[in-house]
Amino acid sequence: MAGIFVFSEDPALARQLLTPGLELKAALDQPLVALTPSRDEAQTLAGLGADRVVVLEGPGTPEALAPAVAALVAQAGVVLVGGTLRGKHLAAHVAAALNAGLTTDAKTIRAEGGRLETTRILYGGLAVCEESLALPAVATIPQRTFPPPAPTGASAPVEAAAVTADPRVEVLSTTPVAGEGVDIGAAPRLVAVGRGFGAKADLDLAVDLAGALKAELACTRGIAEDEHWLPVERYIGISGQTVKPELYVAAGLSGQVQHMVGCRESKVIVAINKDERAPIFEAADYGIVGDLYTVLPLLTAALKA
Amino acid sequence: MSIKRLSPEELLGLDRFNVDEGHPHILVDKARCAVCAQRPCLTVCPARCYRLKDGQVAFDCAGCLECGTCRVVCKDKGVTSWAYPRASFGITFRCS
Amino acid sequence: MPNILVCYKWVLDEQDIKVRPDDLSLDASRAKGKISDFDRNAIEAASLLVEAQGGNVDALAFGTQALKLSVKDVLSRGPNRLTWIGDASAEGADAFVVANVLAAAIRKAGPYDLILCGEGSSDMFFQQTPVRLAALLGLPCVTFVQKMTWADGVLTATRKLPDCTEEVRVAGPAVVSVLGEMNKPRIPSLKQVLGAAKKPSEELPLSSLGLAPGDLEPRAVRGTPKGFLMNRRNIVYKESDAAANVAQLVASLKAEGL
Amino acid sequence: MSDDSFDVIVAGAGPAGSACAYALAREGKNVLLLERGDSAGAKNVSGGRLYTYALELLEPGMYLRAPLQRRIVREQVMLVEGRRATTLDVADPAWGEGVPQSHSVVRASLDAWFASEAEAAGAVFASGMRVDGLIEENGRIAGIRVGEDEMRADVVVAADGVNSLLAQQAGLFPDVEARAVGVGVKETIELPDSVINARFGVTGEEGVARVAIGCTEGISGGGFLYTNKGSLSLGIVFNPEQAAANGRQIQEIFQDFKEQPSIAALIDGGTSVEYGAHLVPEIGYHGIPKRLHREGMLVIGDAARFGINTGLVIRGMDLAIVSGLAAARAILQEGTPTGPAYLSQLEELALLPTMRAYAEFHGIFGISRIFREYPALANQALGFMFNVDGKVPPPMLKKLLAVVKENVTFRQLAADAWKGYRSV
Repeated sequence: MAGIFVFSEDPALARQLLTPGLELKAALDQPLVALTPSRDEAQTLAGLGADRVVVLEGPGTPEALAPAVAALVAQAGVVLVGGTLRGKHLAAHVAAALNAGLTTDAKTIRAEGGRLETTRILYGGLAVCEESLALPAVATIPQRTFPPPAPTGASAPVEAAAVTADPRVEVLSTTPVAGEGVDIGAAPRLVAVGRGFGAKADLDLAVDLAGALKAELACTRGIAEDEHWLPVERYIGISGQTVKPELYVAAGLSGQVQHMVGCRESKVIVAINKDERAPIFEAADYGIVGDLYTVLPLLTAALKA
Repeated sequence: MSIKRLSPEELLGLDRFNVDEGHPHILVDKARCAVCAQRPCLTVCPARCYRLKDGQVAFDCAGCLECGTCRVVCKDKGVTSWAYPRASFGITFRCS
Repeated sequence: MPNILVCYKWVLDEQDIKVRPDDLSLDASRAKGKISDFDRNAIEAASLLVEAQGGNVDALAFGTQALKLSVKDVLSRGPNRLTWIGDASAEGADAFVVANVLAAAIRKAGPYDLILCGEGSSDMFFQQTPVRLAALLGLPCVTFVQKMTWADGVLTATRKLPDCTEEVRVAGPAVVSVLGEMNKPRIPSLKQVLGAAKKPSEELPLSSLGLAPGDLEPRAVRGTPKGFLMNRRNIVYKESDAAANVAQLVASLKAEGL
Repeated sequence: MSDDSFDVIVAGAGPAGSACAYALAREGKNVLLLERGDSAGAKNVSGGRLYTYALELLEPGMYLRAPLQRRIVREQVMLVEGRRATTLDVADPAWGEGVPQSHSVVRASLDAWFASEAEAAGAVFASGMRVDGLIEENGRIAGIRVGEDEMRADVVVAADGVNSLLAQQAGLFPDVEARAVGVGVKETIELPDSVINARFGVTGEEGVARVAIGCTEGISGGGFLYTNKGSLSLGIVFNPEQAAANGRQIQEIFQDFKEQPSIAALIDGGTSVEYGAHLVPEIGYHGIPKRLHREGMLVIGDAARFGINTGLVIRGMDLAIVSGLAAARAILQEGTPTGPAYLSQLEELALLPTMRAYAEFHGIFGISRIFREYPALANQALGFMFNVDGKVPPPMLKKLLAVVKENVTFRQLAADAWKGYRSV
């Protein structure tokens, strides 16, 4: 059966996918089907405009989910997948199975002339380009690219489909990511830290500032993945989180495009860096050239005053 | 549109650097700089890697153009060690 | 001892690409090529593995004729042999095409116990090729790997998922995509560079792979890239008096209603 | 060839090193050419003119393959006094005919090409390799160290540039002296070729070289401007000691130069794309170290301080190439001690004789008034002669004498004339 299929294991993202899904449904006149691994989430999706919801019952590993989804969407017009790591693996497998094109991290998406027209970033965020895909087509969509749709008041039918594990890939152990479950994406204000901080203990300066601003702490890839000073859920960038807060204070980070791509849609960006040449100043609304060890305490004090 | 006067920061901003963080290729002994009367480095370093900060000579090897001027003018030998950056680090000129 | 293939892409260094301010077109005239960043992690992972426990690493790449420039670089990073397919059509290729080409070349040159790729290329960042490759070859695929070991024909890898990491075990042959955090790629030493000159590399014509025209037709057709427009106020306070700077910033933020 | 030895190791793939490696490799020598930049030229800055004869000497017709910019057919000398400038423009189409006398060059492309020529001739080229030290054995230089790796050779050729850390390490000569070098700063400014041609009065691939005096706040040194394909190279060279004593940052003086009206008009609308700096050997023959070789080692190019600056003609890259060729020829002379053979090749190839011919020229730059008072004098005197204000002009000779007196005393003038005369 033809259809617009959406999938994400991330509940918030799954809801957001229904917004472009509904637009495509209208444009292509195909039913909108939501696939979800969560029975609880299925009810929500059923009330947000999906014509049908299928609960994927079984293991949640990418290699198990991917063939199950591929089988369900065999006749699809468009498949939209939430752009998490699991989603990206799954989407690539589905695209391979459908012999279809796949846009990675689509920022816009629309159907036109029987094709799927998308835009995405290139060169680590330096550039954007359009991609035009014949149908069937697949796209992954990053978090917070679209708002979730309003509830319709109706409730679509919910079915179930079985997922079976891929016997070739044996999961030996699972370690939850050490995090505090904080949703950086929802925070209206963020203080982001980078390599300008010489030691983990120095992050207290940023914590204090975040306190004064009622902001959450965020960081660059290096701080999370190389130094492990902050959990990865706080890391902003091309392979991390994408955020759009009202205020983004970047302290001691140079502003490489791979980081900025995750925060450049913030309403106001403030940069604090001792290197006047740092690209962050070009990406910022306001900046202070100065040593963060001097500037942050002063700023914190001034905000508290 | 006339051509702009550029600050040292803007000039260096045109260039491509790969800074070898944590491995400065030039070592400066601040104690010796403190007793240096002339401090020629402040004037002749084309990259302004040497700056006066709270009355002291502060050196930052990021932005170094690897010319060697500081090495030849440093009278009191505050530049205690001068080498080129390790391979693959430092400036890369593309159109000079 | 594993027989490993590592796939890489030769890309323009994005740091050399300038955006022309008037029409936002890209100026890559001064851009040099490089082995894509995460592919360097994949090459390093393969090389470390065989340096520790024996085995062989081959390298494979699909790109334009510019790939020729990568030969010495890739071979000095560890691989013993290189096969490359240089064809102008690589310019507009999408991941569908790239995977078809690589899979056909692997069928020819293989079999391999382990096929390593970077998580995505620094230019296009499709993040699809390893999974598509595995699908075409009928192999299991472990993506976004942070750590891995190999023993007795079995790969044990730690992979990253959004909410957890998983340790998984897969019997080879398998396809693996590695994350940048996996290792720090080497700066090749003089002897490694000199050794590279003696290693064999072979150019494989695209036509020799027996691919149908449809296999080489991109499913995702890319338009002309445009620079991302940064439109910010760029007000920078840089007086020597840090307190004055802070005061001005606070005033500005207040004026913004923040 | 064993895995860790070569006939010759050349440290530095600038014009000197690549010429040397090229000349050796084509004669079948096993040559290793090492470059610390990621590519040859990545670390190099020069004003940007190469005299073609040197490439012709290496191999007739070779220049036709080189990525040269424009063939220079106009030579200009600009005397600057504040906003005023007097420019002498010497145009001779013959300079561009046959084998053109000189071309403007961009080092990133020239040096990369040159190294690839050496490689094509059979040399092993490795970039991204900083030579960290020398291997010394039984009183001779036996090889080099790069990181952990050692590599041996019969001869090590130090072509590592003006700072030549290798020659110093070999004990050949001490640190370069501040008085012996100039520090050059340069911006590359992009402009369309059509604009360059119109502004400089050239067509096609013809180009202009300009030197400027009076733009250095009295510091010994001068400006330069070269036309390339699609860009200009604009810069100033300063005597570092005098610049330090002057007290104003040299980039500031350089930026003033960009705003000098006669320069600003030429670069207007251009886009600055790169900023570089480099030291240049400045004092010619007297700056050449006494020892340019020891057993197992030769020093060539900037490392040997080969450079000529007559004020009008600035030469370095050509001498570098010639010295590279001289070293190669010496190494190829089996049975003769290489060091002395190198020196006699430098004589035979006219490098040392030419440098001797200009040996005293540097004395001109000892005349400090050249950098401020005389350019001022020229501008004021000519300015007076072009001045029309409707009033009765003062007697010309009297006024001109007054202009002279305003800038220099007659005693200074006589002394400078004598000094200048003796220098040339």
